[in-house]
Amino acid sequence: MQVHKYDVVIVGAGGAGMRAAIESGQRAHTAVLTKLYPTRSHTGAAQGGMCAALANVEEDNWEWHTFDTVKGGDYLVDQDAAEVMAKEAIDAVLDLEKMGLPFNRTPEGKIDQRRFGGHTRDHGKAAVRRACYAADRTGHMILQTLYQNCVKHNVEFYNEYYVLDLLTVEEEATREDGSTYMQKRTAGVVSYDLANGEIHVFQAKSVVFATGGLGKIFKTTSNAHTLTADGMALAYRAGIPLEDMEFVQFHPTGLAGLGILLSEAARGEGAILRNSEGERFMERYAPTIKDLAPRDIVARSMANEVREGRGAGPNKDYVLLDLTHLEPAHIDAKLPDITEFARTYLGVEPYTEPVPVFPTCHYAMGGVPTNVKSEVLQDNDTVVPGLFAAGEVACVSVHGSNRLGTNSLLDINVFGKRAGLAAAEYAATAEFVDIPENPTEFTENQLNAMRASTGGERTATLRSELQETMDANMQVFRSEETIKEALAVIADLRKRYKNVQIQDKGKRFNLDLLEAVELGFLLDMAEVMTVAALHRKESRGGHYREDFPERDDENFMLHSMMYLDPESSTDGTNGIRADTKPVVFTRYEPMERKY
Amino acid sequence: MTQTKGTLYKGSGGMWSWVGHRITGVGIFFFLLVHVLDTSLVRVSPEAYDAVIGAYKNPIMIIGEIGLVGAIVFHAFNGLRIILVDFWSKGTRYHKQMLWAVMGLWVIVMIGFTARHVMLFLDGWGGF
Amino acid sequence: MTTTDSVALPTQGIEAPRSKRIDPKYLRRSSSSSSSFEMAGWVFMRVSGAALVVLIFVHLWVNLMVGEGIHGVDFGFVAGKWANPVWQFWDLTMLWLAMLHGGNGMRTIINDYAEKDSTRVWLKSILTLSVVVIIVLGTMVIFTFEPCMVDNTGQLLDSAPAFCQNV
Amino acid sequence: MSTPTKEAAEPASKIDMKESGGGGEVPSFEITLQVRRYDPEFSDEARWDEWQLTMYGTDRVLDALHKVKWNIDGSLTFRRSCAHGVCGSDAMRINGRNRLACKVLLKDLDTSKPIMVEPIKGLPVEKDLIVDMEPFFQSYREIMPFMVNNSPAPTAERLQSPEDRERFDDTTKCILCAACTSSCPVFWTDGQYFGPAAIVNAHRFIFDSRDDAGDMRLEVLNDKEGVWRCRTTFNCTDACPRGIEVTKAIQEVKRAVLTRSM
Repeated sequence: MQVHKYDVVIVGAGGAGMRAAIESGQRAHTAVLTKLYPTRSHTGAAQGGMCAALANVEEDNWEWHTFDTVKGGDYLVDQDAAEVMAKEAIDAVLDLEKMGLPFNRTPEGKIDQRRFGGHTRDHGKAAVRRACYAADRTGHMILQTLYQNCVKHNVEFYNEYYVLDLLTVEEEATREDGSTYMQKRTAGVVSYDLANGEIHVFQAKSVVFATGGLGKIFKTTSNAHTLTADGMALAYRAGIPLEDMEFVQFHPTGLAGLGILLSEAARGEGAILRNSEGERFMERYAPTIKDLAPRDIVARSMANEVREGRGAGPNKDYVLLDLTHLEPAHIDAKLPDITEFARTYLGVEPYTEPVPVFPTCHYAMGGVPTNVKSEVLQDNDTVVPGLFAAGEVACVSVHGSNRLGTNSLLDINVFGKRAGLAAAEYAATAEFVDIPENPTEFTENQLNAMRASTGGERTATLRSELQETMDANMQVFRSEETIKEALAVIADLRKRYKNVQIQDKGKRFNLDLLEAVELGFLLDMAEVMTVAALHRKESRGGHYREDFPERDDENFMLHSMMYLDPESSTDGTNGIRADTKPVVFTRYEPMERKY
Repeated sequence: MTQTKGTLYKGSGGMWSWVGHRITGVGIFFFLLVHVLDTSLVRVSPEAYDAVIGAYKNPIMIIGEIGLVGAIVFHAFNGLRIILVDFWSKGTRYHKQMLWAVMGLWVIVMIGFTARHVMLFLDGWGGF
Repeated sequence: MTTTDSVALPTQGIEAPRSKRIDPKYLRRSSSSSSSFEMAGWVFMRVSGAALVVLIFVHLWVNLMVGEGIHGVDFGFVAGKWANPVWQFWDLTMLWLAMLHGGNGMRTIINDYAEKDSTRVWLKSILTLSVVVIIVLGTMVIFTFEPCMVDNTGQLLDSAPAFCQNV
Repeated sequence: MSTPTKEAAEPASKIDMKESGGGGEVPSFEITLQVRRYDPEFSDEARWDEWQLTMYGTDRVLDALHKVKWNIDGSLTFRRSCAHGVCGSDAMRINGRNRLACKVLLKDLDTSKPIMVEPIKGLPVEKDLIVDMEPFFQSYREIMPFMVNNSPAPTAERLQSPEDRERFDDTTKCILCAACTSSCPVFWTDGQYFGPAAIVNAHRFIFDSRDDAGDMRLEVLNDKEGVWRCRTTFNCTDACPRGIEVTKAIQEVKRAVLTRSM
């Protein structure tokens, strides 16, 4: 066992992790642990843009951006956080520009902006040009630019180091009102060096989780194979609650059957959705902004068209994204990558043919609860000193029940920066927490058990059964019946998971072993997500219950908080305790969400 | 690690033209060494020079000469193509077309050269 | 988990192993040569190459394609050519450019394929030596060449080219 | 105002759909997959393993590898992440050429012959298709792949005309997959050459009007192992999964070094 000592350890080298590393690396002794190489993270797949009210091409202000974010999230957004994000968006974009990011430009040389779903002028009057972009590879450019700046600032990377445990201790602490409680503190993390199978302990004053999302819970997903809910599961296992896990965003335009993402920028640039009859059906669902309605609405509309028999294709199981009325030169200039995806993967020529698309699992709105300083909360308001989270793994909550397009790239930059600064600041004054006795015991036992298992179950089989059931039962339409069906399958899979047997018995690059570990994370998070979905008997944003099709502000204008608690059970599932947390309102009263 | 049984990299024409350029270059270089040495024999004696040059005039060497000229012509034309790739702003975009041009010119020049060379050789041969 | 005595720790961690651990084969041998020798070599290859195309094509044309071709090449032919200073200069330029062009080409090949420093040094020494020898030899031959050789009685040799009669 | 070429006229709310072709039953077919395996933990010898698989029309080489790993031999080891050609994890040699496994459709290959998959050349093989990427990233780091601007930062953005932005657009596409560098015959020889990817990333900054360190990068690349080792074989351009004109970028850097020293 090797032990490393750092002021700040950042877990994950995607957008949020590297944005944090740039800040923290200049102020404190920082290490970045990543299970991949730094530029392999899924931030790079984001295409369309990053919204900020720069008002470079049209009148705009951050207050409108805040409103759109709150409304887009179906009022489950914590409005103080949304204000922080919309206000700091402007600096976040300018920071990136100064770091070298090659944004597209206006003729005057300013950063160009384009339209994006749900972003409007003056509280919903019309679509507004707010998304700053670099062709349709904005995420790629952000990821590269952030890595470039990490190189510039000599940030220490531990590449292909997989964090498998979060080390915490509990101490008795006193609240302001004199009551006592058990406060968690971070001691560090345990990681696994993929190259040789060695276990390393990283003792750190501050730990920043920036591990990304959980898309691989579903079969049809735009997410990378590596997005297996690692950070959420590690935090959850360490006794930290998870917030709003029932809210998953399904992006409307995934390539049919494959899930590969075609950016919303396509619709921002004028592409339209049509059903098998050639009808622009979004005119019926969102008369004002049509195809640029928020993602949950568009995705549900698409699924509804298919359900009502107006799907295209031989199996009538997708709709069509029509770009044929756009100039090929315009498509090439603004959307080069996505047209290539359509050609490469479906053999469809977007200049002349409509592209088959269907909703694909895209983003987890929920995650590890944090406050606006990116500090992780162990309940509704108690901070875990030294533990921070940013990006998709975290739930601030700026996305509420449905994230607006471009707000994820914004989230990682605004809250990644905040997390890096806060982590460094905390490390400057805090003392190291002694790491617990036998810090690697849990990890080693887990890995050794897996290596030794002869149970005969295959990781891939269990995973695909999980993904099938989640696609079938937990996608854009949910009901008590389907959710319970999913829960039953998950419970069975969790039993079978104990018998997972791996074939690779080696130490070097044992990805077979890692996939088995990841499946454990996926199963845990699928269960939490499903229980949370069952518990929320209303429809809001990305969570649509056919048995409760209306939003119910009276009973459910609350964040859900799911705790790992062996003593409890929720709706028949043991080991999970469901709680709630109030939503923060500042100035926007909930209204009906119409577009 | 043993490097057994890896496959050959399937490069494009650009790679094979480079391979050809290298091989012809090395060949020409070694011929050049010999050629300067044999020419230097003019300083020894006319007889010595003529004796050695005589070796260039037999049928086997004629094939060698065609090979040598073939190498030189390829190296020359491909070298000009490389110069265009290096200095012409559109050179990289048309490198494949230019490679075809090199091959075409090479064939034409070699047909002409071979015909003339063999004819002259046979003429001279007949005179002996 | 509970708090216990900390594990003994090294003072400030261990170096990040995989960002600094590089197979020695890949460590840059020349830190920074800072001179523009490679660039000069690169430019020279292009300039000399273009010149050599002309020089050698004409050389081949004159030697092999006109008159009797290969059969016409003998001592007299060479002597006749070198009596003209233009051809002397022509062949001299060709010799220098071709040897330097070829020598530099061989040097890049050695750089590419000889991985051991000692092998490189050996091969490059041999290469330099042969290039120098050939250039010096060739130059001396061209400049000291006496086409109209006479025997010790002062008679022109039989092999002397025809134009010697007029001198 | 930056209106895109022209504001597209409001599209019709209903159009006649051509019976969109394609689709239908996704055809299945048999392939033979051969992978060059190597695991020094168990054997110093590399070997070729072969599997017969039934695959479908939209499957890529990565899907075939996954099928083996997930259903047949879990020890088959390769890197992958996004699976649609933007993360750069899965560069490998497919039928002798560097490609991203997630971008090569099986139906586009000659399936009558075995599909041969090997690790990329020129970097130390760690296990199966995984190579040590550190030397590659080391070269990348040495060319200062980050913007240096010494003038005081304005409060808003630094201005850059669309033309100046376009100047280096091609090389911003790089995903650091190493397909180009490991396709370069010069890089295979002794691993000293900076390689195409490092030069591409230098190009991205050298030609960025906002950057002030172009001179220093040109100095680095004027090195013995720099641009002059490029022999314009175009393997890099052919290998680039992002369609970057790699050789062109290298040539532009060469010319920039030349111009600078004149």
